[in-house]
Amino acid sequence: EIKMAFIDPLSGPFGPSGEAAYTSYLLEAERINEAGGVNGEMIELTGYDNKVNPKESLVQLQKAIDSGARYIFQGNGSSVAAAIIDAVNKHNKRNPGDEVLFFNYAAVTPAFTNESCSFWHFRFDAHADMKMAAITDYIRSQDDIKKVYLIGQDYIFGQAVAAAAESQLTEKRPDIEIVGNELHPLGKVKDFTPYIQKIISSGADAVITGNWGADMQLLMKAAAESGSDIPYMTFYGGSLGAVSALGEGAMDLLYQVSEGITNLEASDEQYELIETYKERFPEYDYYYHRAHVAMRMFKEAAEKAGSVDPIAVAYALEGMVHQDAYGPVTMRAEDHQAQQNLYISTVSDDVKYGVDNIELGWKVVEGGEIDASVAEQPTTCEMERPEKP
Amino acid sequence: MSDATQNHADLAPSTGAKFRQRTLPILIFVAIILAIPMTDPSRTMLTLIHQMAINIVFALAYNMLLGKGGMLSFGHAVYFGLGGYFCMHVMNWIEEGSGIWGSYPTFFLPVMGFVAGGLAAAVIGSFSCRRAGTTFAMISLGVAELVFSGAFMFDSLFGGEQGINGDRMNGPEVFGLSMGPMQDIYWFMAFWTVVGIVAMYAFTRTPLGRLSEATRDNPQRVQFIGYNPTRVRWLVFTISGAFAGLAGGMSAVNYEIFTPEALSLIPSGFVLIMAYVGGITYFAGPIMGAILLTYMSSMMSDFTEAWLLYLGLMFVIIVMYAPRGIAGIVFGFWDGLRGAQSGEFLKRTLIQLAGCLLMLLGLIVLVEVSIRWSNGWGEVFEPYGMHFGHDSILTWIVIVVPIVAGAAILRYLGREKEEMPA
Amino acid sequence: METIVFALLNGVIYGLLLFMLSSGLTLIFSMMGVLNFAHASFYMLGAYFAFTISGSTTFWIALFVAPVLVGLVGAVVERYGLRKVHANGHVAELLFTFGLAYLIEEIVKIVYGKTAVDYRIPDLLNFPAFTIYGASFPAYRIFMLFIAIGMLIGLWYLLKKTRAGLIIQAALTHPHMVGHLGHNVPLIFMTVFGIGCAMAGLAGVIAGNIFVTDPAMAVQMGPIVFVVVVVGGIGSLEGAFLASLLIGLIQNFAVGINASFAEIFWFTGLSPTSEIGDITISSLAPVMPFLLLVLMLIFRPRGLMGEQEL
Amino acid sequence: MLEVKDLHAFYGKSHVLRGVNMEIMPGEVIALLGRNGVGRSTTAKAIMGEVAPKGEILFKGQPISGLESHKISRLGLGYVPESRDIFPSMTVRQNLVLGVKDMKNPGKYSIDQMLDMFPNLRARADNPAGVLSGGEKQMLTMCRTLMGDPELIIIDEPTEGLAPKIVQQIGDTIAEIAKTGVAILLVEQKLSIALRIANRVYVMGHGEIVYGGTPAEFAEREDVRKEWLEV
Amino acid sequence: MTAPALSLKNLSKSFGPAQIINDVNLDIAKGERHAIIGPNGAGKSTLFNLISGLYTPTSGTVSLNGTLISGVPPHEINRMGLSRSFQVSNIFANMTVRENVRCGVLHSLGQGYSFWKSVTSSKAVQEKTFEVLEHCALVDKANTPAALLPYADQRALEIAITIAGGANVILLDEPTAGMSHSETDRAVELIRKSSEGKTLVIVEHDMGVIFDLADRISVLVYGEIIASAPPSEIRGDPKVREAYLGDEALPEETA
Ligand SMILES: Nc1ncnc2c1ncn2[C@@H]1O[C@H](COP(=O)(O)OP(=O)(O)OP(=O)(O)O)[C@@H](O)[C@H]1O
Ligand SMILES: Nc1ncnc2c1ncn2[C@@H]1O[C@H](COP(=O)(O)OP(=O)(O)OP(=O)(O)O)[C@@H](O)[C@H]1O
Ligand SMILES: CC(C)C[C@H](N)C(=O)O
Ligand SMILES: [Mg+2]
Ligand SMILES: [Mg+2]
Repeated sequence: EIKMAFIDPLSGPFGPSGEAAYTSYLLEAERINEAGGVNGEMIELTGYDNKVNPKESLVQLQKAIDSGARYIFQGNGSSVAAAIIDAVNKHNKRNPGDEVLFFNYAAVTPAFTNESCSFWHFRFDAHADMKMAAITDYIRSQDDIKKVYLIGQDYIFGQAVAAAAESQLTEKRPDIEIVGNELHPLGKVKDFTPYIQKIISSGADAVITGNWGADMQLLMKAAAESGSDIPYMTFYGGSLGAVSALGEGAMDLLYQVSEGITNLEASDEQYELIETYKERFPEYDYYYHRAHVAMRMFKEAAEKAGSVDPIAVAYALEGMVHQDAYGPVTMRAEDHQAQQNLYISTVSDDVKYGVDNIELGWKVVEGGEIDASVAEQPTTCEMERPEKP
Repeated sequence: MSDATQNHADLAPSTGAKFRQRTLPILIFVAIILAIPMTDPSRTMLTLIHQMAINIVFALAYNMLLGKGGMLSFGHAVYFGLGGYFCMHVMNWIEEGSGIWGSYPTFFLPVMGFVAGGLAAAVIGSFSCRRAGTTFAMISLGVAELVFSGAFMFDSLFGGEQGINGDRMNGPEVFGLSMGPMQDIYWFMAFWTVVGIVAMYAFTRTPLGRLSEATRDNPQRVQFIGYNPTRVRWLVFTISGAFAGLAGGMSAVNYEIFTPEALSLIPSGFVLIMAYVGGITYFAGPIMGAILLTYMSSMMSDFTEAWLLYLGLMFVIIVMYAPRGIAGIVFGFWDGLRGAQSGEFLKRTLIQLAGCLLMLLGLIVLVEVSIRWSNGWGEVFEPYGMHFGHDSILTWIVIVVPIVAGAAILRYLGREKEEMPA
Repeated sequence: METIVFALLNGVIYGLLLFMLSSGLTLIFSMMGVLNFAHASFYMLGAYFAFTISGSTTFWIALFVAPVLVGLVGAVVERYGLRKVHANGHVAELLFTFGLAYLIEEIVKIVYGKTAVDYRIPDLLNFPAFTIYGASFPAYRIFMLFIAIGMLIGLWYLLKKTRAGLIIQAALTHPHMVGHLGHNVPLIFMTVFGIGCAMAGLAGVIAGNIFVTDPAMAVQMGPIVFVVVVVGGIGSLEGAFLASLLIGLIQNFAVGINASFAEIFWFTGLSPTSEIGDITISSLAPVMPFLLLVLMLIFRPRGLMGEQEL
Repeated sequence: MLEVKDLHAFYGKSHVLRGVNMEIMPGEVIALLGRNGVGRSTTAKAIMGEVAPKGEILFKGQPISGLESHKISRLGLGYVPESRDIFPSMTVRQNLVLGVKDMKNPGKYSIDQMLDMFPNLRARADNPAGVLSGGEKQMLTMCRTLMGDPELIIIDEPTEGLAPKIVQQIGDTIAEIAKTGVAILLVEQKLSIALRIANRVYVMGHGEIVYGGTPAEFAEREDVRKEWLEV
Repeated sequence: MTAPALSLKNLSKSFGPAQIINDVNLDIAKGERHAIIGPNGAGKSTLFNLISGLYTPTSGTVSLNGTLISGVPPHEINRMGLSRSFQVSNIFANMTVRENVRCGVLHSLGQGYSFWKSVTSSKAVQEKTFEVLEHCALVDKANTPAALLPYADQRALEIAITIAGGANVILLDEPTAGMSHSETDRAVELIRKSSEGKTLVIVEHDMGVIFDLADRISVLVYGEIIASAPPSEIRGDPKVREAYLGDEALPEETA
């Protein structure tokens, strides 16, 4: 039996974000178990609610480790991820032989695979600089965008997004004016109307935001109410409820960059997975594709290493290429950052799968397919590695 | 009329009684602490014990205010948090080795928490303690919210969302403890818990400790025996804040992280509940409360999602029916057993207990069944191999019958008591 | 100019919402002396009840039925809970309601789940009332404005003009005497508590769909309601009204101002990259109400219009 | 009309009433005399349900012991407490309105009648009651009780702390009320008034009734006066 | 001549529009036993509150042994040697009798606000506490929680706390209110004993107690002192008779 811990918000304003991912992990774990497990061992996944609070996450991490978990999944919030990376580093140093690995599926602050990279940390999502590169490349081709407004959550991830946007825009489109750069508290704003009014009066032609979860949904709700028709270039427009908040207005106004969307051409197997997911968890949509990827890559690595020992698995993961539904995923050995295709999509009513239980769904925009090699960014990581078993 | 042979020494408790009431509990406590490592506790157990240790000190510090001083605070976590934050900074200074900090042992970090918590409380108390009662409570609420929201503005002090983290394994070692593994932390926790308990118990026996009780009961009269109630409150508040800071320091070492949430209303409310559930009129009450609630919050949360509901329920029931808390129930039971009609008492208590347990049983089934039903993932409540589906009649019988039966028993007992001669 | 207009509009509307929420608390507090910590929980119940009712019927039915239900819950709480602890003094009452807030939140989580429910604005009011500086203003917010004003008038009439109001006021200071005059004081208290809760419930019905209806909404609104009641002055309806508007405006003006300390206090040579210099007025918005509360309690504990100290 | 049998009452542990027995007939004026602190006010409070009574209290043959105050009051018992308890921030008129138990079904007095009876009050009908003089407050309290149409009024120390001239006036008022057929239990210390208007007197000592008789009989009993009344 | 123990000069107090104390002038000499009588609501307790610092005068001054004390906070006035009791028992209900008295003793023995030493460490405190308890005949009940005391003992404890600090000016507000005959006698004895060599100001409605104890009596009516004289004169004063005593029979001149 392999104990794994999923530490993310399972209640509160970000509860849906955590739960949507948790359900994906649960489903994938079930499927792996049904197919005979990993090296014959069954996966036992337990969810721990951390309320997006780093301190609480460490309490939960401690509990998870105490109960025997050696693999930790977390993604919602770079603030939490930073704390977990630090705690895992310390734990592994203090408890040789009892190491744990941290599989990060969504906390995308670039630093985690750059200056503060760690052997114990693997990231399965493209980081903020990579995603921003995709967005800014797209903006480069949109000549009518002259003024851009940046809005984000006030913590390392939001700050990283703002910094990336600023530097990449000045490089790629020096003519663009950044007319606003606003950071608001994480998960505390209930009514974004004042922010939207600020955006409207700034005369922006586009908004870039890394908001996620409730902060994304409420931002869209306020935008819809204020009747604003400014396009939103987002990381997480796919957050539960964002599309339905905008309704028809979302079409060609809401954009997101992600590692894959349900409406991409894919194998029947993938379609079957999407449909099974929706059936099991009708409140959510199949969104966290990378959760499935992470699980599958773990299985492959464990089988390659012939063991479920964390160090062995970690070494096996390094450099591994996994052939996936939306293209190959490579776990770069230098910094443990997954390299994969990225897609820019917008909302459309002409789709196979809708989201939020309405007719609208995501559709890739023209030229919105970014190959993994294009999305790739250099790293500054200098990793300390333990002895190979 | 007074007996001529009596003198003041006779009025004080006898040495035997003193030993029984004061020294013995502490000795037993120390013995337990020494015995625990011999049982080779699991990691889970140690994690739990450490958390209890922190909460015991924090709850006792809080009860200095609420129980002894009569000051209801909704923001005591501010001092816990500020003490803890300061310790996190010191921990990082120790790591950098800057100035004298390089030679400061991590083991003594709680002293820094004590100082920082005390200072913060002294400053904030200098205006909030001018008022008592509800006004004081409201100020504490306001201050807590203010400090909490303000914390997000000063990232270099509070670290924003992410908080401040550090590594406790730096600085000189004392008592041969590297402070890395949990076993080392156990001794650290044991040491500071004993220090905290003994110091706070000693405080209740000082003139100021007594005056704080006097001020709680009757601030007006205190003025007319020559003391300034504001000053008394302020001093008690400061000392209580300092001990809260001590607990914060213990927490800093244990978790090696502090986030602004530590300053918020949630931990403040939790400490209030710990102290009150344990029993604010007894010194040992908050200790019991801290142990029980820490256990509940970390263990019960594994068994049931609804543990907060049980917690809230327990709190409300205690406010309504047992305002002296668990300690009151325990000591009341003890006194009853030693009282004249102990047989009668025992019988009554047992029946009462049976009534309560019956109601609890029904309630638990109700809550557990509904929580699974509401999650909608098709889970079913299956304790001990039984099966309680929300759609089976049996389930509802198991819910309703014990509740009604329990209520009837308690009602009957209540009636009987009224009819007993006063 | 745009900033000022937006801040004014949003401030007034948010302020009125605060008033709806706090008027019930003011009522309960001034009539019964109970500082109801669970008040915002009744607000939450209002929103959830409305969500359920409007799901199976319409918003308009929910608008009337949900507050009544919340009021009934409140009355039951008073009758079987609060009345028991009343004898143990105000602190016991306060702690009781404090525990109650936990309970309600957990029960809501069990019944409705831990995440937000999709409680929406009724279609009938889901259109922009007018457009100003390119931003449209939803009709629903205007509707809310009228409800709040209606509530102010109704409450004021109840308190100042009816015999029931007289009895309630008399019962606060002389409960025994009022009893001796043949009025059923416990029943009155229960009614008052019920009405206070129903008003919180109404606020929930109205606001739950503008904001978010989730189990955290009570905790989020709880402290701010106390700020309103205390700043306004205990038991003063007018005070609560003023304080609500004041807080609504302060917060919304703050959000609209991007200036940082370094810009405002440029003459002190504060560096814009320093931690203090970097603080913007808009980031101060969440702190303002509590600053106001603390200052008020220290310097003028009876609040803006209160007659007695807390 | 009112029968009290073996009434006991406690404040915490102190046993204040130790078996009070008395009886009041319709229309009677009874004076309850006794020194400070013997428990006269407590007797009144126990009857009115403000202090938990032990023992039997029958009003018009119906047991009222243990009922809530408002129910007792609705049976037709009025009470003017020692502390008077006017509602100071309300006007005189509003105070009177509060005396009415049921607006749909008011008693035999209207506010106007009351104000006619007491011209002093009419002059101040719209002033806050808090500014009234002690004597006026006392009158207001009695009027307020009358508005509730009681059949028996218990009046506790109406003349306490009032100047002798006003004491006289209050005495007259009570006599006036008695004439309308309302029974009165008057708790008093001032013998002069009590003896002037009472049909019967009870003397209380140490939580018990130690003497009962008509004013004329009582006048003869020098011994009772010496032992139980004089300071 | 030494300054009077207490001296009130043009003292007035109003609450809003209501003038409760109206231009009171009164000197009380050292060692005197002074009684204040007057109808309910005359302002006697208010006067005590003004002297002891609970209220600040609207105008006028109070001096204690020649030092101005109006505006000084109560605890400081107490430290200057003035102590008072309350009309309604005002004791520390949750503490035992001994602890109540000990609290009263602490300050006078220099215990300050210390939190570094135990209350039981000072022998002087223990001894003084015992002495006061004995004096007030409360030794038997020393370990009883104050709330459980019978009423009369609570009043005695009220006096005990008041005298425990060793103040030399003592104000007692209706110390015998609600007591029975024999209890009253006992209380009077206690008061007489405790006030020996000290200045006593007492408010009472019990004329027996007043005429028994007082060297001088002031009559306060509606905030004004209408007479201030030895008992024998008060007895015959028609003004006093009209305003307060009424027809009440007064105790015999010689006790
Ligand atoms: N609330 C109370 N708590 C404790 N004891 C009380 C209370 N009220 C009254 N007592 C005591 O009970 C006894 C009887 O009081 P009661 O008020 O009935 O006396 P009374 O005969 O009306 O005298 P008075 O002239 O003072 O009005 C007194 O000793 C009094 O001190
Ligand atoms: N804080 C206050 N605010 C307003 N009025 C007050 C206050 N304190 C006392 N009074 C009023 O002052 C007057 C005098 O009260 P005080 O208590 O001094 O009377 P007293 O002479 O002690 O009477 P008693 O003999 O009944 O004790 C009363 O009318 C009272 O209502
Ligand atoms: C769940 C994610 C949206 C988290 C976010 N990308 C972060 O790094 O904080
Ligand atoms: Mg009386
Ligand atoms: Mg008085």
